[in-house]
This record gives sequence, C-alpha cells and structure tokens, in this order.
Amino acid sequence: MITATVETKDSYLTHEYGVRSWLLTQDHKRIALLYLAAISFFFFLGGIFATVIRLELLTPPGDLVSSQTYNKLFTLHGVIMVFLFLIPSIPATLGNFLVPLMIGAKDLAFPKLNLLSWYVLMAGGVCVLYAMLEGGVDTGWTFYVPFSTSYANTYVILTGVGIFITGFSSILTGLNFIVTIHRMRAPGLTWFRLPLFIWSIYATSIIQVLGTPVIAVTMLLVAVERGFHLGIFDPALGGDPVLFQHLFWFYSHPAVYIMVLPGMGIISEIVSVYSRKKVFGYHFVAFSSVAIAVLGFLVWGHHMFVASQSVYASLIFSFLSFFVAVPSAIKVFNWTATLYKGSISYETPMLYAFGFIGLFTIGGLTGTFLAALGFDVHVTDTYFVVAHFHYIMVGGTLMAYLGGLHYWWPKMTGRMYPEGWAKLSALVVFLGFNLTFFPQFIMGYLGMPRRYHAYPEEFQVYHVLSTAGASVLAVGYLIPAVYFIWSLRYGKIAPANPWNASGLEWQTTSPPPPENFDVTPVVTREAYDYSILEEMKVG
Amino acid sequence: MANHSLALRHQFDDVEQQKDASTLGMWLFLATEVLFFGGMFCCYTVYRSAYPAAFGQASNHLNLILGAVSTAILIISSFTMACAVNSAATGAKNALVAFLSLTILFAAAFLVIEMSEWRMLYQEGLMPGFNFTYKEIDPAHVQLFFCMYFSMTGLHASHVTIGIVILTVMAIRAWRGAFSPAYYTPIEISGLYWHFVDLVWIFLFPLYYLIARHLQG
Amino acid sequence: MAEHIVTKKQYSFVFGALLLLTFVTTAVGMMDLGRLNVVVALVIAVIKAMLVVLFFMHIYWSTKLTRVVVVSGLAWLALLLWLTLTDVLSRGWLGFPGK
Amino acid sequence: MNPQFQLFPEQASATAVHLDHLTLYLLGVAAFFSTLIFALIFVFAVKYRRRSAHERVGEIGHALPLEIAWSVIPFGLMMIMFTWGASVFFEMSRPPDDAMNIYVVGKQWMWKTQHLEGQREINELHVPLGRPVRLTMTSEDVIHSFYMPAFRVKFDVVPGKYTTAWFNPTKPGKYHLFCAEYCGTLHSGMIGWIEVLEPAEYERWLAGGNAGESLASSGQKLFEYLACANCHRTDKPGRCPNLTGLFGSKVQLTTGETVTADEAYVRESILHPGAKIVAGYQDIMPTFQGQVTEEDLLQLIEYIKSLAKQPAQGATALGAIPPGLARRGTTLPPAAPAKNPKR
Repeated sequence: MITATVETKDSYLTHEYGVRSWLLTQDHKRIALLYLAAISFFFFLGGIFATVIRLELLTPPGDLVSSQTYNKLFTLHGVIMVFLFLIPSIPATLGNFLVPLMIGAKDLAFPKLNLLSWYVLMAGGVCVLYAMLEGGVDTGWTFYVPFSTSYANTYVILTGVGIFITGFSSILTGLNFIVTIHRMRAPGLTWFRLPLFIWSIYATSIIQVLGTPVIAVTMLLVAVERGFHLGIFDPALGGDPVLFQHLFWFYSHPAVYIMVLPGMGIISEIVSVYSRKKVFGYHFVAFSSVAIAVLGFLVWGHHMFVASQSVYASLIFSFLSFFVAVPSAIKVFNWTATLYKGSISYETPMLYAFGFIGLFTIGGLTGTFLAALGFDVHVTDTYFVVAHFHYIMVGGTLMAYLGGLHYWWPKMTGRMYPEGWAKLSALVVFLGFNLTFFPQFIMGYLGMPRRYHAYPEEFQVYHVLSTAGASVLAVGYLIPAVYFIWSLRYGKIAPANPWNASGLEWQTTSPPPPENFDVTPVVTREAYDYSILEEMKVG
Repeated sequence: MANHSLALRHQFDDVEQQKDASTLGMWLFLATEVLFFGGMFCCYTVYRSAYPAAFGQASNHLNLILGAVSTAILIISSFTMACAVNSAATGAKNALVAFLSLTILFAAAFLVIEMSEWRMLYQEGLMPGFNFTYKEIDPAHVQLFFCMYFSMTGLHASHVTIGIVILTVMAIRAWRGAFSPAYYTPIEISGLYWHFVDLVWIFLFPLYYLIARHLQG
Repeated sequence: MAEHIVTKKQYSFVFGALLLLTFVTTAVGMMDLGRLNVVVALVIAVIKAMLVVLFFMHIYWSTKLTRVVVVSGLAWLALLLWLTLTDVLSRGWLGFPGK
Repeated sequence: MNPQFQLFPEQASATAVHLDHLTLYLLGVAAFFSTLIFALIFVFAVKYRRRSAHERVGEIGHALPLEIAWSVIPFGLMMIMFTWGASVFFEMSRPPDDAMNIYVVGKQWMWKTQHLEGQREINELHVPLGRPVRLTMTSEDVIHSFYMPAFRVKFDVVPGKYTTAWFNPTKPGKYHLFCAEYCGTLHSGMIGWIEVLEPAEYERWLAGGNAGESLASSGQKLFEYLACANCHRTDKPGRCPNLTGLFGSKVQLTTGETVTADEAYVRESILHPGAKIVAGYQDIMPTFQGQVTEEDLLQLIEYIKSLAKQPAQGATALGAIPPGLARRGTTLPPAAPAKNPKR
C-alpha cells in the first residue's frame, strides 16, 4: 500500500501549467491552494491592522492615530480576520485539499461549485477591500444598530454586502462537504472508520449551512435599512435594536465553532500520529463534534446578558451555555489520554498540538466564566472577553491551522519544511501569544473596556506587556511565511508518507496525482490503525 | 446508456451517485434558504407580537383579492412544474417543454400582479423609504409592517425572478433534447427550487394578508 | 427503488386540494373570528406546505437522509424563533425597566 | 487610590464582594483543570517519548467509566457556576425598594445624570455612601453601556427603552465610569467619575451649586408648557385619561389587553400615542416625537410618578367622547367608563 516509487509521477501541480490552468481549475487540490494564497493575504493584512492597534495602545493617550482611524483599524481587523481569514481558513484550505483524499474520492461532489465558492469569497473580499481603500468602516465587526444604520458615516453598506457575499462562499463550501462526505466515501469507509478530521469538518459544515444564511439576511436588512432609511431595527421608528443582536449572534456565536471545530479535527489527527496510537475514545470525540455544532446554536444569548435581554432569557442561555463545555472538555481529556502509553515524538505539528490543547483549555475555561451570569456582567465588553476569544480563535484555531499546515505541507507541495526553524517558530508563537493575551485577562477584570482608543494610566503596564508580546508574535508568524515559501524550491523532496500515518491521504504520492488515487482504495480497517504500518515495515 | 454516460462527471462512480448527490445538494441549499427567509420571519414574529394593532391596521391596506389570486397562480405554477417533472421522467419531450413554458408564464403573471400591488401601495404613500405619508394611527409601527412586507415579498420576488431564469435555461435545454428518462436531474432539482418558492408564499400570504386583518386597535 | 414517478393524476389531486384550501383560507380571512383567525390561517398554511413538500417535492417517497435535511432546516428555524421569543415575550417579568 | 500596578479591582460595593467570591471559585476550578491538563501532558510527553522506531504502544482504545467521569464531574462543577452566577445576577438585577432613583441619559459622547432633587451632572455622578442607588437609563442615539468596574455594575443603555442598574456604595472615593458598548468616534472619551460621598457631605453637595427645582416640578412645567393639561385634566372629565394615580397601575387597552403603566409605557404613549390606546378613549393625541428630548421625557415621567403618590383629586374621569372626534379608520368599542388614564 505504501508506494515508495521513485519514478517522477504526474502530480496535480505539474499536470497543467499557466495562470488559466489555476484560475479555471476544478481540482479541489488546486482550489485549496487558491484559498491558501487568498487567506494568507488576508491574514497578513489583518495582522498589520492588529500591529498598529497594539502600537497605539502602548501609551495611554491616543497619540499614534486618530480615534476615527483607530476605530476603523479594529473594525477592519475584526471583519477581515473573522470573515475572510478564520471562517474560510481550515475548511476551505485544508478541508478542501483533504476531504476527498481522506475519504478516497476523486474530487468533491460539485467541483464547479467549489471553484465558484472561491470566486464568491474573492468578490466579498474585494467589496471589503474597496470599502477599506475608500475610507474604511468604523462600526466594529458586530455592526450593532442603530450605530451602523443611522449614525456611522463610513462604508457600512459596502462592507455589509461584502460579508453577505462571503457568507455564500461559506454556505456553498459546507454544502459541498456534506454531500461529498455522505455520497462519495470509498468502499468500506463506514462512518466510524472516518478520520476525526472528517467528522469535525462535517459538523462545521452543518453550522455553515444552517447558520450563515441568518447573518446574510441580517446584513442585508442592515444595508436596506441604511440605504433606504427604513426603520427595521431603528428604535426611533419602533424597531428593536436587541432583535438585531439576536439575529447577529444566532450566527456569530456558532461561527466560533466554524472556526475551532476543524482545528479540533486537526489536533485529533496530529496527536494520534505522533503518539502512534488510536485516538482515545474515538466515538466520544466524533460525536462531541456534532454535539458542539448543535448545542452551539442554543447559547447565543450569552452575548447579551447586559444588552437588556430579559432576565429569564439570560437564565436559559446561561444554563444552556454550560452544556457546550461538556463536549469540549471530553475532547481535551481524550487527547490527553491518547498520549498515555504512546510513543511520542516532537515534530513541529505535535508542538502546535500541545500548544493548542493548552491554550484551548484556558480559552474554554474562561469561556465557562463568561457563561456564568454575574461574572459576565462585570467583564463583558472588556479586555477579558478580548483575551478569551483570542485564546480560542488564535490560540485555538490558528495554532491548529499552523500545525495542520506543517503536517500536510509535504503532501500538498511534495516538499519538507525545515524542521529546526519550524520548531523555533512554534515556540516563538506560543510564547508571544501568551505574553500578548494573558495580561488582557487581568486588565479586563480590572475594568478596561474594549475598543478604547485612549485609556486611564493604571492599565498601561498590561498594555505594554501585551504590545511586547504582539511583536514577538509577529516574528513568530513571519518565520513560517518565509520558510514555507523557501521550501517550495529548496525543501527536501517529501516521501509519500513522511510521518508513517495511516490515513488514505498518505497512501497516494506526494503531491497527489490529479485524480488523487490510481486505484480507488478499499478500506478494511478503522482509522488510526498503525499496526498495519508496523507489520509492513517488519514484514 | 451511451446517452447518460456523457452526462456523468468524472468525480462520480455512476449516474445513481451523481443524481443522489445533486438532489441532496439541492435539499441542503433549500435548508439554507429556510434559514435565510427565517431571519425575516423572526423579525416579523417579534414585531407582530409587539404591535398587533398596528399590524392589523396596516394589513387592511393590502388587497386581499390580489393576494389570494397570486397565491392561486403560484400554486398553479407549482402544479405545472410537477407535471414537467413527470413529463421528463416519462420522456415526453414536448409536454416537458410545454409545462416548463407554462410555469414560466405563471411565474411572470405572479410578478406582474405583485408589481401592480407594490405600485398601488407606492401611490397610497405606504412604501417606506420612497413614499410614506401614512399619518393615521401609530404610523411608526405601520411603517414597520410595510418595511417587513417589502423586505420579505421583495426577497421572495427576487427568488421568483431567479426561478424564471433557471426554468428558461431548462426549457431551452429540454427543447434541444438534453434530457431523457435516464437523465433529468436538473429538471427535478429546478422543480424542488420552484416548489420552495411556492412554499414561502404559502406562508407570506396568511401572515400579511389574513391573520392580522381583524386585529386593529 | 431507483425512481418513483408520480403520475399527473396524483399531482392533480394535490393541486385540487391546494386550490380548495387557498379558497377556504381566504374566505375565512374575511370573517372576524377573533383569535381563531390566526389559528385557522396558520393551520391551513401548514397543511398546504405539507402537501407541497410531501407530494410535489417527493418527500413522501424520499430517503431518510433527505427527510433529516428537511427536518433540520425547520428545526433550526424553530430554534431561532423559540429562543428569540423567549427573550421578547419575557421582557419586564422582573418588574424593572430593561429586566 | 489607583496604584500603578494592581491585580484586583477596587471593591466598593457589597455586590463587588459577592462577585469576587464567585470569581475565586471560577479561578479555582480553572486552575485545577489547567494544572491537571498541563501536568498530564508534560508527564506523558516525557515519560512516553519515543525511544525507538518500533516500540509497542499501550493499546487502550476507550474506557467508558473514564469518559463518564470526565463528562459528569466538570458538568457538576459547571452547574455550581451556573447557580452561583445566576444568584449574583439576580442580586444585580433587582434594585432594593428603598433605592434612590437617578436618571441617566447617554449620548454621543457624554453621560448626563439627573438627581430627583434637580441636580444635573455631566460625566459625573455624586452619590451618598451606604444608600442603594437605582439608575434608570436611556440613550438619545446609539447603544451605550454604563460601566462602573469598582461596583461590578454594567448595563447597556439602549435608545428607545429604559434599562435599570443599581449599586450600593460601601466605600467613599472616586471611581471610574466607562462606556462599555462601542458607540462611535469618541467612545473612549465617554468616561467619567462616580464620587461616593459621606452622607453629610452629600447633603452639602446637594444643597450647593446648581441645585434647581426638582425633576417632578420641571416635569409639571413642561406638562403645562406642552398643553398636556388641556386634555389630561385632573379636575373634571377630559377627552383624555386622568393621569392621577396612573403610574404603576394596570391599564386596560382597547384591544382587551392589560398593561402596567411603567416608564416604558408612559414614554411610548408620549412618542407613539396610537400604539396602545386606553379602553374608552379615542386616538386623538398627537405624537410628541421630535418635540421632547429624552431628558424632557424623564421629567414628564417623574411628574406623572409624583401624581401617583398624591391621593386622587376629585372623581375618576368618565370617558365621554364627543361624537365629532370619532376618526376614520379607528374602530372602538362603545365608550366605557374608564378608570384608567390614556394617552
């Protein structure tokens, strides 16, 4: 099964050449690389905004940029990072590349739709970028009414339309994945033989398909209300601004799980491979993904405890919120238990996985704090919340994304990344991240509100620490960008299965041929069965 | 057999798998659409429960007969669409083209009626954002009713328009003989889309034209 | 069961029922039944919707998976309405403005 | 008072102490689990590091009792978080009956506060030590949030409705007031101070400075200036409900519903008179939207509240409607004796 053939084979990268062959491709692997290029651009753009924000906050008075500019900076940082980086990140790049490979299919069910999704994302991105170049938008990524509909003087409609459009990219991607996972699995690949990454992508797709339309229609209503001066949410005309918040968070809370669930899938893969053990409690980990996807829709009101939502509704939302913590805790414990009596090696992806588990644990635990009603009243809209969601989105999703990128880089490009540099950058990212965001927990509990351009002096200590951490973090992200590009040309040629992993994606060449597999694979074993690899090596 | 193997795309193993995938894809898309309209239905429900009297007041400015007629027309178009699917399945090409054309015709008739109702409301000064001059009881919340009315019927009308485009493409393909009893999935999933458009109206009609009429303060 | 072809006759029955129900709901809409108006209109709408989904859209003959998709779409909509209304309808229960 | 480096915020109210106890519990749970996870990962990673390429691994695929244990135990701890959090939240949500009322109006980008005695402040609020303070808040434009970290109090200030927050200061001093909901360009400038004064000092502060007439009497003047009293009469039956004794009572509407005449009801009745019409009255009142500011509204409400405290003067108004006033488009039940006021 493990092909060690040295002959130069036709790969998806060399099958065709030229710009047209990329821009009109229907190959899920090439589309994945298109996404990779696009979201890397958006990530560094959003990162630049973050850098300026952190520099501004180095000193208490707002002296580096004007308050209007500062407001645009954090809005664009949020909009770009959430809608154009985090949501497409793992599903659209790694998911696109891996879903057909992992289930032994030739492609996704709807390749044209897949390409269309990328163009739709680009169209949305262009709207947001155009709004940015024209003067930006200053509503915060949450677009709370009536500020966004009646008071902001910036490019709200254009940005809102951009988000509306990117939403459809996300919906179509999720739809494609669900159909593919249901209909295109290789013979013998039953649901409980699927890699856990597929389970998590499946759960993510459910949220994308059922949640995203609500944010789309909400942004549409905001644009219509602003454009035609209607009164849908405007309290001056009898509308209810809190209703907007319900619709917004109905999607935007589950959206957090769109970001972090695929990351959890990656961690399951990585932890298993580098400890050479089956994932402990496979069924629990698999079902916990679906449980998170479903329960995630029941808890949005915990963003609105002080928003004048009724006390009774707050009680219900708080109670339900604690239920989401259970499947999350199950995952963390199962990953830890997987290490027990394993054979653990410390390649870069495993370092990122350790980082993920640690940071996600802190992010998750502080999440339960925020679900506790009284506590939330004090810290909501402060830096405590900022720290919490960065622990989930950056400490969780981004660490997993980077871990996954390293892990599958040989498969995607046919080249190895430089291990030494990669380990160094993983360490730098971990330290930089904690230095940036841990002080924000303390600052938040002390009462530092978020989205403040200038702040009282007593918070400066923490802001200085945070800015120092951010500069370390920036270096940590630049190193991989450099060596990944370097490796495309100078990296060692990757074997088909450099990590001795058991998944189907490792049983084809690196990089894979255009049709993925020469012969449709037949699956006879559960996922993460390393004994077969050992037998083959010995025998 | 040669006919439909041409229609088989490379990523699928057989026609059955391809058909299943397309149908499932369409149903998932419709689930998305339910939530897409759902956001607006949610706004409607909240505001109607908050301001029943104003909603009753405003509802009386809609033309019940026009609403009922357009409902009937959409149901007829749904029926002709169902017949089109049946014709495709039995290989009756001419009947298929005829039923698709009828569906398009009824869809267009629906739009014409809807536009005339919009025009009347505009002239009555009941179109928020363009011409809203209503000054009787509780104008703010009557305005809210019409905001929701135009948003929802507008979104629905855009779906009808997209439906007309899709069905036109299907009619042309059918006329050219693209479909056979072995391969008519595109007709079937366009049909699903069209019935969904009808479904939305089945709820819009009572919500706007019927249930608030007698609730005026 | 590769394919279930629904006959035009079957469609015609459903079609007739739908037209009849439209007529009934309009007629009832013109009468003032108080709170019953809402109930009647919505019940008829649900019956009509079920006829369309089951027969025109072939759910009556479809696979379990398709039904799951339909039910999830509706369940999520119910979720959105239910939890939003939980807030909207219980405002002020504590007797203080905004609570 | 504000050291340059602090780890815990000032505790200046009883609620703050209660919340901090909850925080300690939360921190304890978090510390326990993160230490547990970190330690396990570290120990496993060192103890089971790969020593040879072909070593055997322990084959334990799953263990049901373990899975149940690590689902149920955290859930139990979280239910404690829920109950505890909810009880603190209820304490925060329910101002005591003897609380003194202060009105807050937020606007881009300042806080305006009004004491019942008539004092008005901007970006400042003086309160006496040891007396619960109830804030009734609204906004003139966008959503703001009234946040006082030292009291652990935060609640959104939403345009178009009233919201409530309360605190009981237990320590004299000067504390931060922040706007915590992003509200536009100068959001970070929408800050101020809460000064907690000893009761005697507070009385002195009340007496001095810009003390004018009380809110209720400002409201009364406004009531007369806007000619409200022409219809809402207290001496004899008028075309509109008698407002004496209205506030806090139940009002029957033409739709058959009953609502409580609270702040929100009075506000809506002034701005959207047609939204809720009192049974037995016609929709004849014009809207005052655009003519009264949020602060005016609060004064009017305070005046109407003050009417509720006085014994009702004269007989209850009988709602006889001159036929000429019946308006097109309104269908009302025959005029019934109205005990309750209307707008």
